Amino acid sequence: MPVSGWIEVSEKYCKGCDLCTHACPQNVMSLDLARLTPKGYHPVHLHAEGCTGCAVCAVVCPEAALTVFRGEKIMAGV
Amino acid sequence: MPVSGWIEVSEKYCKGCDLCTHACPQNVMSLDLARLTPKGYHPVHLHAEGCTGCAVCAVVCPEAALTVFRGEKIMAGV
Amino acid sequence: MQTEIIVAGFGGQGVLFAGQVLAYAAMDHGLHVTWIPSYGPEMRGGTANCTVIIADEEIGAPLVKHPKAVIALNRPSLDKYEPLVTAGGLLLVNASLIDRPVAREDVQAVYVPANEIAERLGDKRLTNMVMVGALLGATGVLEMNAVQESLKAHLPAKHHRLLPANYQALEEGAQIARETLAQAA
Amino acid sequence: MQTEIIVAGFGGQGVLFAGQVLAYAAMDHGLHVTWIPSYGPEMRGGTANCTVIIADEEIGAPLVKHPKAVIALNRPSLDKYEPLVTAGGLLLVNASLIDRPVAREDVQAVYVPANEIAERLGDKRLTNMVMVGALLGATGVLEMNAVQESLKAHLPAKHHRLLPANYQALEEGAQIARETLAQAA
Amino acid sequence: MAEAALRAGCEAYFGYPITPQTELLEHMAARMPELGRAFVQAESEVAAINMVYGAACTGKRVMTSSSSPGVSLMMEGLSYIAGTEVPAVIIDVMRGGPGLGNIAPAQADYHQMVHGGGHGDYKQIVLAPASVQEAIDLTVLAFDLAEKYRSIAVVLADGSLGQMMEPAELPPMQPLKKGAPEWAVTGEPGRPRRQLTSIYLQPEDEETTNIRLLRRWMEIEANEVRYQGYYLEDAEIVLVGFGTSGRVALSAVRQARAEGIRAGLLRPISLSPFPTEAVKAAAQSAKAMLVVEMNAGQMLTDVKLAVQGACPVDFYGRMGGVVPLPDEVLAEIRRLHANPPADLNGHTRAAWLDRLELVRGGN
Amino acid sequence: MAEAALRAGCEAYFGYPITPQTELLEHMAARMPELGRAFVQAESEVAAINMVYGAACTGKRVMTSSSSPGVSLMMEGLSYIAGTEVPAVIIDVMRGGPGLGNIAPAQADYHQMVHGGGHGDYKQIVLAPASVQEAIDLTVLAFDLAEKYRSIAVVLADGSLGQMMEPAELPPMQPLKKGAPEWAVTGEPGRPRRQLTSIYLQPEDEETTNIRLLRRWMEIEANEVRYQGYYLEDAEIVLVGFGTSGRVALSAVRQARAEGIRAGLLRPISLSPFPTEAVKAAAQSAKAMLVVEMNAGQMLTDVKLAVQGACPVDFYGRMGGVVPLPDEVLAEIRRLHANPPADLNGHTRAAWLDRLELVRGGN
Amino acid sequence: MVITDTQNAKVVYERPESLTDISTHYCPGCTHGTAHRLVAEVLDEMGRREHSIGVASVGCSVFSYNYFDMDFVQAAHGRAPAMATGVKRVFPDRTVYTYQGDGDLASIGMAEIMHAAGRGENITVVFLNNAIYGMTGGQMAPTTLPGMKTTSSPLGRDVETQGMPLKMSEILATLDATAYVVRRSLHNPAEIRKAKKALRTAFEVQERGLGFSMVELLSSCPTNWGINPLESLTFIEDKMVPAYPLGDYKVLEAVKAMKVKGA
Amino acid sequence: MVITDTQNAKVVYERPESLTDISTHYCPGCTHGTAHRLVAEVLDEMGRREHSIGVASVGCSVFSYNYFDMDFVQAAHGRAPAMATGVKRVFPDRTVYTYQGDGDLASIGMAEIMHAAGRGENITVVFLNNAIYGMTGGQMAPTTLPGMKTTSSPLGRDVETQGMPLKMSEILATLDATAYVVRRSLHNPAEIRKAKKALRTAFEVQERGLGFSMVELLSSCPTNWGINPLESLTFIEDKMVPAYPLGDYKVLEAVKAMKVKGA
Ligand SMILES: Cc1ncc(C[n+]2csc(CCOP(=O)(O)OP(=O)(O)O)c2C)c(N)n1
Ligand SMILES: Cc1ncc(C[n+]2csc(CCOP(=O)(O)OP(=O)(O)O)c2C)c(N)n1
Ligand code: SF4
Ligand code: SF4
Ligand code: SF4
Ligand code: SF4
Ligand code: SF4
Ligand code: SF4
Ligand SMILES: [Mg+2]
Ligand SMILES: [Mg+2]
Repeated sequence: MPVSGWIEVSEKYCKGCDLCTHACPQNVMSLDLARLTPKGYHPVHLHAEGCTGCAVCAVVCPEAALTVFRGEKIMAGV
Repeated sequence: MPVSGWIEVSEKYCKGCDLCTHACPQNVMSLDLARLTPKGYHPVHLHAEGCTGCAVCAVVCPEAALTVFRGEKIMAGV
Repeated sequence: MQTEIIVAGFGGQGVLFAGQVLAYAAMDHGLHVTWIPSYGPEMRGGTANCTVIIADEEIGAPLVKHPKAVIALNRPSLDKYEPLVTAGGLLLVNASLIDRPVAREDVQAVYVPANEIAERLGDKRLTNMVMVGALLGATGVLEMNAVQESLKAHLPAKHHRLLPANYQALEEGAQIARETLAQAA
Repeated sequence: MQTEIIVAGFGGQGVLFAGQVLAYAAMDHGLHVTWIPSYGPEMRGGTANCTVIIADEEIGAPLVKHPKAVIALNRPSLDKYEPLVTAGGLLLVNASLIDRPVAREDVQAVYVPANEIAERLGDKRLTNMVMVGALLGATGVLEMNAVQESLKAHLPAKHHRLLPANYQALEEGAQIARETLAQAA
Repeated sequence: MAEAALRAGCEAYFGYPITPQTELLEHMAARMPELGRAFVQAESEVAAINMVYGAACTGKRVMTSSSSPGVSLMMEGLSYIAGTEVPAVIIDVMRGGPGLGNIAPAQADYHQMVHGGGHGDYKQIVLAPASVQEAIDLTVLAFDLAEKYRSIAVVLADGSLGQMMEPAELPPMQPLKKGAPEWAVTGEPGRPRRQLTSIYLQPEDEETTNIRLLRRWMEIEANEVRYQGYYLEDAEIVLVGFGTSGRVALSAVRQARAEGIRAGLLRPISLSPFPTEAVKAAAQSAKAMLVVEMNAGQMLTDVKLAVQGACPVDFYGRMGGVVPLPDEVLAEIRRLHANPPADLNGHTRAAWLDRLELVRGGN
Repeated sequence: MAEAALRAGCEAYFGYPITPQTELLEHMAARMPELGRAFVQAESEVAAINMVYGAACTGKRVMTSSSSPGVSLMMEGLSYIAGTEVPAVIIDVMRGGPGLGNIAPAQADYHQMVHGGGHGDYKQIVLAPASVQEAIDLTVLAFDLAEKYRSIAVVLADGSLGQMMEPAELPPMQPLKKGAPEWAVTGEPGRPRRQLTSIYLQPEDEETTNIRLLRRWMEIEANEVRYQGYYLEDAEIVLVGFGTSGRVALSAVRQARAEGIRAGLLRPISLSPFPTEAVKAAAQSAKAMLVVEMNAGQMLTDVKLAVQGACPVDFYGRMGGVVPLPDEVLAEIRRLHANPPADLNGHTRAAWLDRLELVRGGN
Repeated sequence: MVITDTQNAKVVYERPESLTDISTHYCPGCTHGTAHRLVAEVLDEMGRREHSIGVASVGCSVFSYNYFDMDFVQAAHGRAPAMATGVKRVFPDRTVYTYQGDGDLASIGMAEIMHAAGRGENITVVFLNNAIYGMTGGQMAPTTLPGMKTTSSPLGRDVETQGMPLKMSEILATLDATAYVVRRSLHNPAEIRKAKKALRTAFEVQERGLGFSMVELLSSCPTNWGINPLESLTFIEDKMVPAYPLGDYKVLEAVKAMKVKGA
Repeated sequence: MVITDTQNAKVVYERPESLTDISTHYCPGCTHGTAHRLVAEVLDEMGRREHSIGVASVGCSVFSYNYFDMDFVQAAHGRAPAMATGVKRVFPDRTVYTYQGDGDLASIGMAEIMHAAGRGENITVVFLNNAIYGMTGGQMAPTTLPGMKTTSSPLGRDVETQGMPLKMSEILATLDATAYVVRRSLHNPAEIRKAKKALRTAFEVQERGLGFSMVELLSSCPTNWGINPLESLTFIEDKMVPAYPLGDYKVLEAVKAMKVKGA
């Protein structure tokens, strides 16, 4: 099974600077224009599948707003 | 006739530091232990013939206390 | 007659410039005016506010405890200034970022979704002008014309292409204020 | 009883140390004492002086206008302090560098060719001790013994080989003073 | 203020950025080179004041500007400039302190500038504007006075003024002066050498210099006292406040008058020389005085020295960058009016602090 | 003083050479490493005071020493230390100024140290010794007070004391204290982090800090006033002088007493807090007061503030490094005795300068 | 819907312990934050969080003491190295470091950094070079590039009257008492990783008592450069790196011999 | 008796015009005097005496303004380069120079010299390095040699706690805006002649507007070194020159291209 990952974005820290979105090798991140953080920024989110958990986004994030996880992809109904 | 020279020592400036006496290539300078300047130093003087007017003494004198002359040696009765 | 206006919000929301636009307009039209900024506990990304006093006589203190009107661009600003507005005064609320209604009953509240309007007009940075527009719509302290003229006069030339959008922002803000007051009346 | 002594000369003549020797001797022998230096217009090669006050009670001001005794190591010092010594006071003159006599008649003058004596004893730097010796010879403010002991106690160990020459300088200075006073008497 | 300085013929500006006076430096950065005059962003305030010192020695009109922590770094330089008797203009926009504090408006550097923050006995002219117009006018005046008396002239503004916008008129552009004063070190050929120094190794010579400085200062005291009175003729409660607190006091005085309280305001414009005589005169007929400051009572000492017990002197101040509101001052006026104290010596501060904590609690 | 500091448990010394206090630094250079304590010859006084600031934040006993121009360079640092509320000891040996001036003894930095030469409202403890013994004792006391009140404590000596030799006894060597105060930044594991700063960006917070500082200062005022009175019981002419000028005044007072003049002396030891009550009390029974200083009348302001017109206050000072002689002061006492003035407010200085020029002329 | 199996998931990256849970005041995209993160990560990895004393300077990073979860003091503008000297001399076994901007370190603080380095003070200096005075609103710094427009060089830095940029790493490398002086950048993931490694080395140098260490980090200031965060990274790469070449300017033999764990 | 024929005699050397007739306060044999003489000779030869403004510093040379027969100002300790900047910026066509000791320039005045050099300020700095604080009685300077005893390093400079000597010429040479930075010595006639030539070059650099120039001169302090004047020269040669190599540290191409008259 392909290695896969995901991220958690802290809206407390994220300032929507867009640096991670451009750094992500998989191009799966973008600003969530539908949301505003309490400080008035659009936070990032994963807008597509394909996150590998490579943590490049976390390496460039100035706010330490990201937690990166890696795990195996499984299907489940919710 | 051999080139020759002499020096004038200003007692106002000379502090008897002895630097010129050691620098003089002809070894013709020394402190005049018989004299005290108003500041209480023994000034230099020429104690022997042989000054060539090379001005090395003036080059090392920190006090600009020396004037160096060069001229022809002639004899004269006084 | 003296009108005191406080504009308050995050740094970066154009708080100070909003106040300046009002001050310039008053100055250019022969009124006495003072504009004075103050910053919150943080310089970057922190809160900022400014007090504009417009009067027809010499102005003493440039700061007041109880302003006639407050433009609250974010929640902390509303929390801070709601209790301070004079009775009968005006609270202009940026509804895009402030998720609570005004509690006081003795003041006039106007809710403006300023961020949304600004983004719709193409530039988030117009938020402040929407709110200024609302102030003009809600009070007669200055003419819309006067503000537009001084905006033109004091905006650096390189930003002049943004003037139409600014005018539009002012108008939309004013429109909302007028509507609110009409309903209230 | 309080005795004020001023030692004055060029920097480099050991003015301050001369005063210190007196001060230490007084201190070591249970007297009240103050020693205070002051410098002339130049730090290097300029004039320097110090005031030593020795007393049997607590001392107030550490400086006085009219000292009881003055050691003048050079001409400017004599010029400066001659008018100030108290009537009946003492002027110790370094005759090697000072080419004029004392003009006042109401003070006791002692002329000491201190530079010559010092050079004869092998070290120009003993000039100050010759003059201190003269002071001791001329007054009873401190015992010769006391001074020699404290010289030994306070001279850094590496200079101890110079002690005999110092003692000799003190003695020769004292001798001259005693002779002068004897003649005057 | 920057533009006013330019128009007063300032030929060199040396400064280091610090809030709240960066706009001033930035204005100079743009305008001085345009006019072919000298602008140097110094590496520090220490360097800036010493550049000013150097340029001032040439007899040109020169200045620097800074704010509290930066001004503290200039103390050695100011003492040297004073000791060398060369003219220089300093604009000091005070902020909240001590330490790094904050960038809010304050008046807590009164002692530093008025009584001397540098070493040695020296005095400097200190002018305190209360409006943008006055800031402009006093900047021009500062250049004139500095030059006239070979003195340091400080424009001491609180941060409010450094940042306030108000309508004001600028003076016309003055032509640059030609020639140099007879003491100036200019490297001009054909005359005996000139030296400028603050060294007088012989104490007597230094004392002579000190006496010369003092005598000159007495002349300044005689000629250059400036203040503005408001409603003083019949005032029973006399407020004394400078700069922004003077302005706030004015609002409060007007409100008090509206309530029928005979309040008045004396606003010192020259803090140094201090309007001692005027304060004394006002104290004669007053039931009480109230000093209003944005500090813990610094000008208060000068007021008390002037009043010498002639009437009770009370104090109200806000600190740390808080600007007092007219309402607070009005409350103080009402209190003094209702209950004029008999004697306040020595108890002013403790009582004030207690009242202040009430005010703050109620915020 | 250096040895006294060592014995008081000073664990770090940071300083920069300057006459007349180089001996102090040199003593530290030899002794601190011997004792395994920190000695750093800093690159400047600016660096020295900031090293002190850093070390003070750890709660250790630390100090620096300097003289007038060097102390001026410390003003920013002092304001930071005050604003951060950490204890530090400064020895300031004053010399003639302003500017580079000379290295003769002076007292012209009274305002700078007592009223605040740095920016912002802060106060510091200032102790003025008049003898070598007192210099030693006050140095030890300075460490205790600094620590007790988290305050700056300054030993303010005039150059005479910095250079004078007098018999004196040193205190015993204190053991170094163990552990650190609960506010100290020590990088100690296992507890919540600690920060020390002088920033309070919110003016209200800065005001809270200012109030805390002021309240603490009032406590210091209540507990730490120190002075010495001589012959005050029946004194008609009361002299006030500190440090060396106090000592000179004492000689003059004794001479005056010998002449039958009822003179007395009040010698402030703590200049800050100032012995206001004692001065006030002495003024009640005095016909006149005479303030004697080695400056142009700086402590004079504090005396006048205390006296508040209760008796005439006259002044005699020498400046620029000149130490007044007992004879000069005696002449002043005789004058005041023969002709006690009715009121002196405001005219003190001009008359003093005239008299001074006579004295100088007669030199 | 795709759900990731949290049972088998592992945390690849999380916010370092050495950072507090306070959100910074930095402008969006400002790499001051990145530098903070790296320092925090390194101190976490070295287990020095609770043995450290940081010295904050005056500049945008003035509040860094709020963001690092460890003991901190806050210095006067430019004086952090002096303050750090004071701290280190009485607590030699603590990890003492300064965090300074270019105005702070290279302008007003020039004497203090030169002399701390000259004394070989056993401290670590984290030096953020963003070629501008960020906090005060974008004035020229000693590190501003030639021709670069700032609020105090409105026509661009004129090298005739305003001089040439000061290259602090090059300068400090000439001092005999420095142990480790390098320049890194924060403009892309690879450089960020190298920066972290350099910080690790610098702190290890201090740990081993080898003397003065400094890591200069090229950093962005989108706000005062007047471009967006992403363009700012490009600016660093295209403009700053050529003017301030990345590399090792001084590495003592003893440092080279050290085995340091990479990022 | 031998009498020299004064008719045909010519003056080979005389006291330069640029020196006043005031006798210096320097200790006997101190080479501060030598440096003064050289500066005076160069300004005489260039005809700049009456177009110069000197800036005296604080140190033994504090009274240099008394000895140079030209306009002078006197700076605060370490601040001469800032003061010179102030002077030069308003009088760009004057010859402006500072005369500074090593404590003044390399310790307290570090920031000012670095930044004057960094700005490429068109001034000349005469820098007397005698490895000690002369005026205040022989304390350690940043230039004091390792192990050298001074009154503030009584056991000898300990490089562990007191750092390594700062080599100012080497440091300033790294700055992009300096035009001419060299080190010479005053310990024998040949070196003195080279020193003079360097001073001439430095002043010519200023004359031509090429930017910052500095001549560092190794100088003696018999008094505080505790040896006699002659031994002091030997100390310079044997101890100082190896630690502070003589030579040209920065010579712009434009400077090399200049034709400068030798001493
Ligand atoms: C003595 C003093 N002078 C000036 C200032 C104002 N000031 C604060 S930060 C700063 C410059 C900061 O620039 P830098 O160090 O580059 O940090 P950045 O904000 O760019 O990160 C200045 C000049 C001050 N606080 N104190
Ligand atoms: C602010 C300040 N700090 C200290 C001093 C004391 N001081 C005078 S000269 C000097 C050192 C001089 O050494 P250097 O520059 O090497 O000159 P030198 O005497 O050796 O020629 C010092 C520390 C001062 N005058 N001002
Ligand atoms: S972990 Fe890698 S792939 Fe996933 S969002 Fe971050 S950068 Fe993209
Ligand atoms: S880099 Fe960080 S702060 Fe910026 S958008 Fe991404 S998560 Fe948010
Ligand atoms: S001129 Fe030459 S030979 Fe004559 S005394 Fe001088 S050094 Fe000797
Ligand atoms: S070098 Fe000059 S000062 Fe020294 S002894 Fe010779 S002439 Fe005299
Ligand atoms: S101003 Fe610049 S350096 Fe400061 S936080 Fe904003 S982007 Fe960063
Ligand atoms: S102390 Fe040293 S440097 Fe100063 S004049 Fe004497 S020998 Fe020269
Ligand atoms: Mg920066
Ligand atoms: Mg030296």
